[in-house]
Amino acid sequence: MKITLNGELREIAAATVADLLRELKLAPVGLAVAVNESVVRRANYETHALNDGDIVEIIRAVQGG
Amino acid sequence: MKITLNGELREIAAATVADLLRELKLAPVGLAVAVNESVVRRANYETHALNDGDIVEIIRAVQGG
Amino acid sequence: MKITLNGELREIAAATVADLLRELKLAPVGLAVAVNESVVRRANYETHALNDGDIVEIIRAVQGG
Amino acid sequence: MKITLNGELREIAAATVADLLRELKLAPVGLAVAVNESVVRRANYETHALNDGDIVEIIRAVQGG
Amino acid sequence: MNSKLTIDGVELGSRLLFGTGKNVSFDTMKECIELSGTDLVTCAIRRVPLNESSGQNLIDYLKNVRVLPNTAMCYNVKDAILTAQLGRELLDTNWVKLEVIGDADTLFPDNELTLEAAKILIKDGFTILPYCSDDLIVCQKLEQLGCAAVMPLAAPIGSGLGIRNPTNLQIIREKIKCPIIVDAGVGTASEAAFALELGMDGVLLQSAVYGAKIPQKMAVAMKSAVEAGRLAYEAGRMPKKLYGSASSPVEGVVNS
Amino acid sequence: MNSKLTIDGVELGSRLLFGTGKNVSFDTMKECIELSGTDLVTCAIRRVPLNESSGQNLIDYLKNVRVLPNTAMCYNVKDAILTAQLGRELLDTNWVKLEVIGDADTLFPDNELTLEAAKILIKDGFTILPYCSDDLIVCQKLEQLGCAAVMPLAAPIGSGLGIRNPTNLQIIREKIKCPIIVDAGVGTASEAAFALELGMDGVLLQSAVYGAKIPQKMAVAMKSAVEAGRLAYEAGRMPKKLYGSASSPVEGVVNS
Amino acid sequence: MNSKLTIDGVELGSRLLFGTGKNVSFDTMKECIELSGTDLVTCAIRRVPLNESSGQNLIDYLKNVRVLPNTAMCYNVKDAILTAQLGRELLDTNWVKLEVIGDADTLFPDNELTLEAAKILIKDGFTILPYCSDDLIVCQKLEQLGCAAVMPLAAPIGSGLGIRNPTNLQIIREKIKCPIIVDAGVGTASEAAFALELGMDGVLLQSAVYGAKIPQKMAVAMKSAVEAGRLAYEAGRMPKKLYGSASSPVEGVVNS
Amino acid sequence: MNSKLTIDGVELGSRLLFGTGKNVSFDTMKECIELSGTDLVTCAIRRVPLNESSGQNLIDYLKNVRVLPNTAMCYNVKDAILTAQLGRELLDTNWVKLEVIGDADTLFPDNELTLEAAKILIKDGFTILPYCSDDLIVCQKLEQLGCAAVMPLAAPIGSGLGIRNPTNLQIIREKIKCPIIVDAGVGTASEAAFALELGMDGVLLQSAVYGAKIPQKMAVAMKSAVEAGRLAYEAGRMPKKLYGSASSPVEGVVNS
Repeated sequence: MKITLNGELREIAAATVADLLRELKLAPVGLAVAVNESVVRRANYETHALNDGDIVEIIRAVQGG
Repeated sequence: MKITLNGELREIAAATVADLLRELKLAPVGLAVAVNESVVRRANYETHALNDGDIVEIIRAVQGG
Repeated sequence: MKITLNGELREIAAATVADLLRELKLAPVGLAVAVNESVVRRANYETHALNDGDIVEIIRAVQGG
Repeated sequence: MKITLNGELREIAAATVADLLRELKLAPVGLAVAVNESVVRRANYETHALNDGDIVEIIRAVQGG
Repeated sequence: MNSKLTIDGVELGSRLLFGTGKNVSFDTMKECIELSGTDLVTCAIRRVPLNESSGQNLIDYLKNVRVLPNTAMCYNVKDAILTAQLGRELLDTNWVKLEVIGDADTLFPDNELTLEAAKILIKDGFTILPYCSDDLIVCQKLEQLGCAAVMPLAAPIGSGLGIRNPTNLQIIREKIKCPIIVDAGVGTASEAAFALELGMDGVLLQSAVYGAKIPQKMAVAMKSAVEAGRLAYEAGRMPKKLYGSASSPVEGVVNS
Repeated sequence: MNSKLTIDGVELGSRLLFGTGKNVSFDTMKECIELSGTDLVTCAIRRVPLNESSGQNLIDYLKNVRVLPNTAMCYNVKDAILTAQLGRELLDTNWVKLEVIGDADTLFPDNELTLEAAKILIKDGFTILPYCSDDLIVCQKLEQLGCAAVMPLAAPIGSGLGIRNPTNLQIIREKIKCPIIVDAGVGTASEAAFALELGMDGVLLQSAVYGAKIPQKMAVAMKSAVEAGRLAYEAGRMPKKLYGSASSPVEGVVNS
Repeated sequence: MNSKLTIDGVELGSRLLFGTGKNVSFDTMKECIELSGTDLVTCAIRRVPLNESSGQNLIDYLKNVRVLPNTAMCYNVKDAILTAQLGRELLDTNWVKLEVIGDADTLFPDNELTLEAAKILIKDGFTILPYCSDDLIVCQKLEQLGCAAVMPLAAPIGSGLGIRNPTNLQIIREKIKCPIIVDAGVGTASEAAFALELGMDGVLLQSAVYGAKIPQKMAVAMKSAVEAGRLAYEAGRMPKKLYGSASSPVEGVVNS
Repeated sequence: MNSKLTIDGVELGSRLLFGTGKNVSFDTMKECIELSGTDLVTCAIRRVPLNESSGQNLIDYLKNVRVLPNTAMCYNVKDAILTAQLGRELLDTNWVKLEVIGDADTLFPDNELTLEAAKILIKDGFTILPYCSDDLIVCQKLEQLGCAAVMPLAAPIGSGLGIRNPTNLQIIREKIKCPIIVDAGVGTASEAAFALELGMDGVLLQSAVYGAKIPQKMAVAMKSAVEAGRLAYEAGRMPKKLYGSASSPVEGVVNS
């Protein structure tokens, strides 16, 4: 399945947001996720299915002013 | 016929813009006219008919910055 | 004996600076004295004789910036 | 004869200010002269004798603000 | 001696734009206009008073200058548009000084509504000179819409406070191509000169002249000030230093 | 149109006093002098170089203006006095711009020594225009000694920093009768205008013009700026307000 | 000793809002945050880098302060909204510092888009602190939309130019009720104090501290400056006069 | 946290020097002194009134601070010297704030007479802190005479106009080694901070505090302001730019 992840096209195996984070070796803390411009709440990572062509953003807090 | 003339309700006898200016004793120079938020070109004063309820603005240039 | 005391002519009986302070009912603390443009040290109040025509200044600290 | 001319020691043959200017090939216009911190008026160039040890200044106008 | 200001293809004889006055007779106005050297004066558009004899007509006093109607005191897009259209018909010019005001006390512009009105009026064939904040983004949008110039305020209308924020004007100059006319706030000659030195293309004056004790003298002062400021801008000023260097030679001093 | 500046009974055609340049050819200097409209230019007094041919003479380029010799770079009273006397003999004028410098980096005046030199030179028949700090007490003493004018600095010589302390100049203006010429610090046209608006009677310029990229343009700019500033001063500027009042009528607006 | 700042019902322990740094280690940042006394720090929201190990997490260093996510570098409404929503999810706060940028060089806000985004986010339950121009009309509209504060810039982000237009801030203060936080432009302590003296309710700092040679010292300086400025505002400063009056008694002087 | 000010070998606990008030009760004065954190307060020397009971003594309210007598209102060297000597006897200190005034309206110093008095008093064993103009040459001469500090004015006494000429103070700082205390003119907290940021070693305040609506609050404000300004000076402020750079990362932005 192909998704746009943080602005780049990428082939993934994951079926859900939670899968994706595991595939990316990202602990599900200190980050937030949006799929197709909607935020996915942390409680829904396991159930939120990903589809081919999804646009996924995974963000964190960084220093700024 | 009742029109709103420069913001005030007024009973008039005039049938056209040109009539109205005559009724108001205003020479048709140094002023401009709008009826119902559309400018009436000077060439059309004689032919532009007024209707009951029309909103008429007659303006001139004044000092300003 | 006549002296100029703080800018005003004044008849006094005192023979010394210490006398003068007593005559003026001024305790010899919180003030300083000059006679003829020389400061009289506190220790010398009793011995410093006054002469006719002396110019005496008795000052204190006041609020200022 | 030795004089200090514009800050420098110099051996000269001239006996008067006028001689000196000639010796220096300076036309006596557009300049002014002082000897020993006194200005020598132009009219006196021929008569003003120079002496050994004199301090002579010859100046002109230059650009400035 | 300095380069000319051209707006919408029209070369103006002066970088001073001028109001037609407030609390001042037509005669004094006319005198000031002539003394100022301006080529472009603004006027307002107001309803003809119906119950009084109309007296003399402003326009009769403005024969030798280009007249720029404004939309002063309009608080919404609709009024501004109708006022602009009436001004065009009245004065036979498609130029308009667009003002959409956002606050009655300060007369600050509502830039959002100004943009909206500008868009409509440009489609309607107008040449727009919009009064706006000293805000780069607003000026950029106005330029992109096709305004003939931008007219940021230097300080509130009628305040005479001068150039409150030279930094903003400098940045706008750097990033905008169209003419920039400082509108409002200039109170005296040195401030008009300063505006031009910042690279502004012109200034629009009203209270500074008519509100001076002797308006005629200030009109002449402003004429000279605008020329001085522009020339200084074109001359390229000397650099600033904390302290400088001798302006007379340091060698050859007479000393003991 | 504005009132003239009179110093020591001599009416000058311009309120701009001008240096004769630094690092600039005599031809450019002459051109700038003419364009500036000045009536009074300063020059320095220096030793004739003995080992080189003297070339052209500055004085030949200054036929149509009054020349004011200065005592620039003198650090003590004796040198200043001899330099003044030499200048008088050379240029056949009893006017002198008196400078006694206190520090070689900043060229700030030593006001104490300036007062001492002024006293001696006035007894010797000179008309003194002294360079000094923007210090009321110094200006008052110079005026009381009989100086023909006082010449406080606006900013360090050659700095181009403009009027650093308008407050001091304002106060000096309030309490001094003799002409006040701002000497040093003006860097561009608006600052010259501002000096005049503060009630100063003139400005002396050098680096601002000769240090500009195009000195000739700046010379003209300064001519206009000085006229503008003086006229604005005489016109009496409008009062300042935090925000003003409408410059177009608030009644009769076309609205819905 | 001074009154507290309350935003959206939350009383803050300090009127200093603070960035989390730029080109500075988490340790230095943490030290500065503590020294500054701030109660509210901003952070940006950025994509997790996928090809590098993520290292330490900023949030772990921000345990004792309230964190305010921003939408920095968003140039349109859609990006700003998604960024705001992601920040809310990430940091479990409905507060957001809304920024919609209009120009990449100056980082000036696009106030028109900011208003549009604010309207949408407020409907979505956010508490908005919007970065905006020092433009009264924009601030009034943001307040009317229900923003919890307005955050006009004092000067361009990262410029350190200080309060460029005190007049505008003064007018905004006069006519706006909600908290006003000066965002961007403050470069040193006196400028932070000055902002508070103008009646601003707080300042947001970043470059002024992290860009100082010794950030820790500047953090303490800013803490004191903000307190000083607020206290001075509450104390009510003395009036200004051209010259004052003796500060020591004029009577009883020892004189000859 | 900031470095201490040392004058004549005495380390002071604060960089704020403080007057003892004008038109204010001894109780309010005492409260303000304590709140300000000052270590050194000034007082004037005046003739004891002979025809009234003397009431409370100022000195009794100044137990915990060092007292610095001044020669305020002296217009000549003789009066200043006798006043200084009386102050020394009265307060058992050889420190004196030397003032020789040149003008009764503005209270500007007569620097020439101040130099003369300083020379005499230093020979007589005094430690001199002279009030003077912001004039480099005067400050250099005072330093060379052996004054313990120099005290240039920032603006006229009692004017509250703030730092009128930062350029002069900057230059004095660059070229003078001894402590520089800004005496007179500071009107509010940000101005005190600014003085310290310019590298001044301290400020002397009077009207700014006692003339505020709530003097106690302003006393605290000034304490913080002086600390803030000094720390900012020591921290080394960020450089200024016309516009800056993003304070949040430009990479990794969520965008469409």
